[in-house]
Amino acid sequence: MENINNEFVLEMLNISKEFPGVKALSEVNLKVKPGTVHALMGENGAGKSTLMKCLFGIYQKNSGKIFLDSKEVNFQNTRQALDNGVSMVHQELNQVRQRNILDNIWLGRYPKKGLFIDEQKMYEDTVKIFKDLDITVDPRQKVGSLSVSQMQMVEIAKAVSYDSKVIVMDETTSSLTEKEVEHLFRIINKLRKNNVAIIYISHKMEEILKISDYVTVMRDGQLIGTKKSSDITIDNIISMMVGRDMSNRFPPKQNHPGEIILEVEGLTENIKFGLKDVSFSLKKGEILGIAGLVGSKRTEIVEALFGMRKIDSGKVKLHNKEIINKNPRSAMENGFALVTEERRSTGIFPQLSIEFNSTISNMNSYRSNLLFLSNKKMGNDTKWVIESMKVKTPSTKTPIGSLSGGNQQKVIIGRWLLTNPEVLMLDEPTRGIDVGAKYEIYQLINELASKEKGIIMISSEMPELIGVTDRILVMSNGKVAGIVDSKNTTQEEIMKLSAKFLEGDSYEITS
Amino acid sequence: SSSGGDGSNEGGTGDLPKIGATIYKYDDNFMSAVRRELEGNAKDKADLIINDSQNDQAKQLEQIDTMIAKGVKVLAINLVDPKAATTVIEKAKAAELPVIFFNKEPDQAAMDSYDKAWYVGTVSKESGVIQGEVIAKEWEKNKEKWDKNGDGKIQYVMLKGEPGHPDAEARSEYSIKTLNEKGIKTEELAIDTAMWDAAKATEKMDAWLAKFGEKIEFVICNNDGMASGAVASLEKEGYFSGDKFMPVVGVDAIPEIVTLIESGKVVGTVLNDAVGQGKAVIDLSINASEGKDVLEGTEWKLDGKAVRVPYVGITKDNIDDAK
Amino acid sequence: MKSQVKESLNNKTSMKEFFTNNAIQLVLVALLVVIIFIEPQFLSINNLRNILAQSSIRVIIALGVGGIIVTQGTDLSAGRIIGLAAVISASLLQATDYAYRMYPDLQRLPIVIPILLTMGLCGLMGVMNGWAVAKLKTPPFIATMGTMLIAYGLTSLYFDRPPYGAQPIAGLDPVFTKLAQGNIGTGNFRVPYLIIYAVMISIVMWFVWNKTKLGKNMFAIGGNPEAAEVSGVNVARNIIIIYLIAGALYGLAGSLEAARVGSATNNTGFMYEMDAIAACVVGGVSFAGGVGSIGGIITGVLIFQVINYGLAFIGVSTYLQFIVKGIIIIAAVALDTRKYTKKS
Amino acid sequence: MKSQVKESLNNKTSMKEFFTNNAIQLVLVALLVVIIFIEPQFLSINNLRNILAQSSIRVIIALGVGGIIVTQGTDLSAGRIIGLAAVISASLLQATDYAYRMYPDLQRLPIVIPILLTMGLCGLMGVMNGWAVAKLKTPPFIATMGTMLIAYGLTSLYFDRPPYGAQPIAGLDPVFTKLAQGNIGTGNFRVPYLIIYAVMISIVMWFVWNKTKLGKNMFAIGGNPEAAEVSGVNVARNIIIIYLIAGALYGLAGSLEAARVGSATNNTGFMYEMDAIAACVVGGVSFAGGVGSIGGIITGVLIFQVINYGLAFIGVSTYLQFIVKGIIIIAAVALDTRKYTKKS
Ligand SMILES: Nc1ncnc2c1ncn2[C@@H]1O[C@H](COP(=O)(O)OP(=O)(O)OP(=O)(O)O)[C@@H](O)[C@H]1O
Ligand SMILES: Nc1ncnc2c1ncn2[C@@H]1O[C@H](COP(=O)(O)OP(=O)(O)OP(=O)(O)O)[C@@H](O)[C@H]1O
Ligand SMILES: OC[C@H]1O[C@@H](O)[C@H](O)[C@@H](O)[C@H]1O
Ligand SMILES: [Mg+2]
Ligand SMILES: [Mg+2]
Repeated sequence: MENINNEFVLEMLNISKEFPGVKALSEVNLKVKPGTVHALMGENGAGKSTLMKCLFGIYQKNSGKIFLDSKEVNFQNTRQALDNGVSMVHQELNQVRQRNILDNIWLGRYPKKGLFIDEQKMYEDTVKIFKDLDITVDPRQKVGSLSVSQMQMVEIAKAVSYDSKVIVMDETTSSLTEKEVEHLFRIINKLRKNNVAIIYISHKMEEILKISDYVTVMRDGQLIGTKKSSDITIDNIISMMVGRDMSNRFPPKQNHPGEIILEVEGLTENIKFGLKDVSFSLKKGEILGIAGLVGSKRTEIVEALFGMRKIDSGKVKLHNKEIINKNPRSAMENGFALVTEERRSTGIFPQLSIEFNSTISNMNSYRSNLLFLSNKKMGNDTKWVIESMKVKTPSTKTPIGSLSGGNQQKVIIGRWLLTNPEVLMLDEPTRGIDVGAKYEIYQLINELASKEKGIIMISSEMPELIGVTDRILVMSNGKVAGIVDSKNTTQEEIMKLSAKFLEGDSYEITS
Repeated sequence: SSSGGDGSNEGGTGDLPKIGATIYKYDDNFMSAVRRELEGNAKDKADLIINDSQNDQAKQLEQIDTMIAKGVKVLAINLVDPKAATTVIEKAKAAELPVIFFNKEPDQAAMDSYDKAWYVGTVSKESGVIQGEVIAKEWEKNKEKWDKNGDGKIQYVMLKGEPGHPDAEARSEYSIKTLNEKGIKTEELAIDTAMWDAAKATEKMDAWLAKFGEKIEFVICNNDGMASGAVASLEKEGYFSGDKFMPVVGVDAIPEIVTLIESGKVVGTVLNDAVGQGKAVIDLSINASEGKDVLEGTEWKLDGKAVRVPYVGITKDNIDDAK
Repeated sequence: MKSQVKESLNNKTSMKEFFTNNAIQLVLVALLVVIIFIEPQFLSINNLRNILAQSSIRVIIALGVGGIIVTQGTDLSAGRIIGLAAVISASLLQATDYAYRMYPDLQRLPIVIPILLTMGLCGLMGVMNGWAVAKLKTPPFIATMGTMLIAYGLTSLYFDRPPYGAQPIAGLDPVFTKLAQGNIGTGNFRVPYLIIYAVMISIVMWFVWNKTKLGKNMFAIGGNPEAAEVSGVNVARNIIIIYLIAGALYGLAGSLEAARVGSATNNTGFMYEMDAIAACVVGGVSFAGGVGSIGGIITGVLIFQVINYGLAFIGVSTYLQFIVKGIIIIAAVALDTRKYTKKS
Repeated sequence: MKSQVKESLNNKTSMKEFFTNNAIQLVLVALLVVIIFIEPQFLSINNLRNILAQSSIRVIIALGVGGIIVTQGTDLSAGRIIGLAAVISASLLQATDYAYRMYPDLQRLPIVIPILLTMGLCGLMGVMNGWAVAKLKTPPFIATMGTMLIAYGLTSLYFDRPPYGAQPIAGLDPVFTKLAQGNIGTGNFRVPYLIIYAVMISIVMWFVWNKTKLGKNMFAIGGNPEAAEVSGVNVARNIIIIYLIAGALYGLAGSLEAARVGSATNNTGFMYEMDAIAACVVGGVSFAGGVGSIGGIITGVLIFQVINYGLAFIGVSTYLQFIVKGIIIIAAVALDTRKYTKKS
């Protein structure tokens, strides 16, 4: 082995880590220079988060060495990591939602004045940090009342505020808008100038080359290689990740929209803050995208259609017959399915098995006789989900909570495909999912559309919307700003429509 | 043999008759006194196993199963629920063991169903009757002062034990009945359960004092624990200092109340004779275990199949009987 | 991936895994071994039968409570509902020749009628719990504490009535007491009926938990109530049914308890819920919801019963029994919990 | 967004919000109004004083349990630890002229010594709980159930000893009983010392919960233990301290309880934890953790005490009291819970 070189602020050498039944990391090397952004790439379950958790003292590595500023370290807990200049923004938001922003940011290092906490200092320091980072939320707000992207920004601010040498950002941008991503990049550039090393994990290809100096790619717990970002292309990265060439990010479209199956007229929900007079239609075999800024009430549309929200007025017609989905059950009976946006809170049953998570919405079809469910049928369907969605799991009995985020998402999509819906609604289905898996999901969506299903897909990634859908409905502040043809639209047009009804920009919304 | 603290078998006592006993509840002040007597009397004469049935009849039956499995020669049972005697007898019969019930009396029919069953103890009703007699005696002596409203009636509040508990029901009923039979009129201002518990009694008494104040002429308690709780409440309100006074009675004659009677804060109680009951139980058990006549070599007399140990009313006059 | 899976199934790992996954069963075995070591006499069919018979009614209760805990609930009312069942079924099943009958003129009833009646009534109390939890959104602790108080009040009102007032309800129909006290077979080869009931109900409940939609829904609700709702589970209805089943099981347990003891009072069943909840938790049912198994619950009940019976059998003094029991429980669960927390 | 927020603060909404956010306080007021309506006599300084005094020790206990619940824990051992404290401090503070002293030769002690001693000892029991929860990872229900049994065993061993065996430890030093039974001021204007202690401890605990690192950590641990852990909070140590404080509060409560009642037995404190936990939950402390307030807990205790005292004062018959109490508790909490469930 070479001598330790001062060139790197962080060196992780031959790191291995095993979970029961899974070898998550084998002999991985990662060397990071100060003042650089080092992207860490890999498919879902490749071991990116695990590697970072080994660094941060959340997991204990089985073997290997870690050097920080040429000194060997082996953090037993996160306290030690933080004290030694390593901080981390976690993939799964780790916040105390019941408490306010101040309490969250200073958690673990509250400033004291005598016996008591110095709330004044907490507040002032926070304001300073927020100002520095151009964050505009009130630090006294409860974290639970923030939007996901605001929470994310608070987490970033917190990680930055440790004045660390190394900051890990694990899929920090998965729920940020393009604007907020730009904001984050400004922050990152500032940090880079201050000689901070940033380890940046993301599945968004465009971002990687834009922000990073180096790229390290992992596959199946192994190191594939580290490259200078200026020397490679997205296609290089993808083929390193998936181990083969992928010529296209989007599969060729083969669906043919037919007659109208679903009509929504004047859908209004919670008039002041919710949906206002939303109308659109969906055809058989059509993929309808929904675009809009965060907070533009895209989620509300699908939740209202799925019976999760009380509709104040408006009609929903399925095959020309008016229907009312008063709860998810009646929605399912009417042939609707919804893959929700927040996987952790409304998607997975973390302690329960892949099999359970795959089959729970489809129990009625597993009755072998009047009473009992058939293990065989459930097993077969689970196998179908694992195979067709290419879920990486040691077994069908593995608790879904121990899968990587992307693989969890695939199981949830599989769950809903099993119900054989007529209208499948997907809310940010590819958030946090690797390119290979994304491709697979696009393919699945395409196949379903070719089988005459109607599909509604919400996404914040415009290339994806444009590449996959037939038409795109653009939401702005709870209203439909327009419906455009995917073939003939541009990102600019969608952006413009998204801003159509924004307050301040427009006088149209007075009540 | 069994020594202080808690009774259980110890090694090296192979020859002594093995007695399997249960106490319905170790927390019961009076039964703890009986338990001490059992232990004291068994010393060097028997190998005594005692169980705490924790006021749960089902648990007691399980303990009996365990003791039978351990090979005891006689059962000495303080039932939780007096009507469960039949089930105990079934078990004793099946194991061919004699059984001495004590303190809680089984039905006559149950006793008659097994020739090897005897009873040692009192009658619940009697404690109520004697409490009534104590109240009557003290009331007649102090009527002028205590009948605050001068109507000749006793306006009383009653702190009841656990509802449904045979002792609680009998004492509540017969204390008043006895007074009335003696021609003393009574008026119930309030009755409520304090579950035999001093702390709960204090709080109920707080509320009654706030509501009725000097209208209360007598505080009748189903046991001494609650009487002492009532006294604590009364003291807070300034009773027992100067000439502010309230007559309180209990049942059990536990040491705490004996002192309170001496200091004049409680007017009387009813002595449950722990010494007598404890000795009788061991005497009968040893005889039964050896297949002898249960009374052989003892001073006890049988009333049918029962040895009756009487209750005694206690006031300042005969306080030494309770010590 | 495949090869990794195979790799991990080598002998060493699987042995270790077996031990950690079945820790609580092993704790039970270890307990038995220690007791037998101290008191070799303990090893007898008679003791085994006693322990199993004593566990039977507790298993029935714990199976009811267990389902509720799986849904992130709890049930403080179990004991008092059992008391209600015991008092009512006893009052309807007093032998016709018994002198102090609550209903002196009541005809002799076939025993199934009062048992089914109390099961229904207690099921209704369960529905009340479930409704308060699922519809009123009262935390289960409070909802069932309320029901506990109400059940006790009702039991006492029913119990403490003319002609005999608050007297234990006894003199039960021998057919009824036989139901709980009787055996199949004789001598050393007899098997108490109670054990048979417990086994039967465990089997039924095993099917309900593992092979029915209700069971799956129960785990879904416990695992993530919001996800269950979104997955089309009628959360409220399923919760109410789970509490209903628990109530019916308490009803059965209460009737059996009256028959086993031969009498009933308003105090029957007091605090039984604590034993049941504890047995469930020891048996691996988690308050966080979504986790638990019938086998675990049975093991939990047996552990408690072995401790109770074993300590008494060895002759540990009463007060010391509490202390030893406390230590064993903590130690057993701490050992078992290791399987979740191995910081690997 | 800003303007929407402002909009929502118009009068109508804020009235409604006030009502939903303070529902539990309003329930308390409503209860008082109903009782006064039924029995106008109830409206008196004397009753108010009684209720507050009776609530005082309960508040101290509930403040201990409350912190534990905030950390997603529970404490079944509270009552038995209180019993331990009561028995020990009573045994060390019997009047020297009392005939049945546990330590006949013991000198008269300054009352602070036994009180601090029991607080320390009970704090240690608390540490045992906390250690089992935080280090052994035993579920709090089991850890504290174990400690409950151990505490009861110890109390009984201590209590049931020669020369007098298991008899209430009474004849307490008047200075000691005065501590709990005495008042500041006289006549209608007197304030029981107990109330003053409760107020003082509430204030201290308010500062601990809201103004100290420990308090903030407590909420963080309860709200999201992983977040606390990855932010570098020493979760185990904080949990142990929370249980320690609770234990010390039980110690104090136990001594005061002995002084208030004038005697102590090994049964003192039995089931007090249930009242305390219930009061916390009624007062808005959530078993899910991370949520709770000192004010809420005090309100919860007062609600229970107003119900208890009020029903006894009105003269509702015993059995009916249970039923009415059950209904009120469910109704009160159901009303209060509405604030969490509006999905808008
Ligand atoms: N706590 C755990 N217990 C068991 N297995 C785990 C655990 N954490 C991770 N794994 C497994 O380790 C592997 C790597 O997971 P990891 O979360 O590091 O993936 P990732 O590269 O971050 O993926 P993603 O992009 O989806 O976040 C996966 O197979 C996962 O199932
Ligand atoms: N009435 C409201 N009060 C408070 N916060 C709100 C309200 N409506 C929306 N928000 C916040 O704004 C965020 C985004 O809102 P919403 O889910 O409607 O937007 P969306 O367009 O569906 O966004 P996404 O693409 O993230 O799903 C939510 O996380 C929510 O916290
Ligand atoms: O069941 C408990 C009660 O038993 C009675 O016999 C006794 O007199 C009471 O003091 C009380 O202890
Ligand atoms: Mg990851
Ligand atoms: Mg008069």
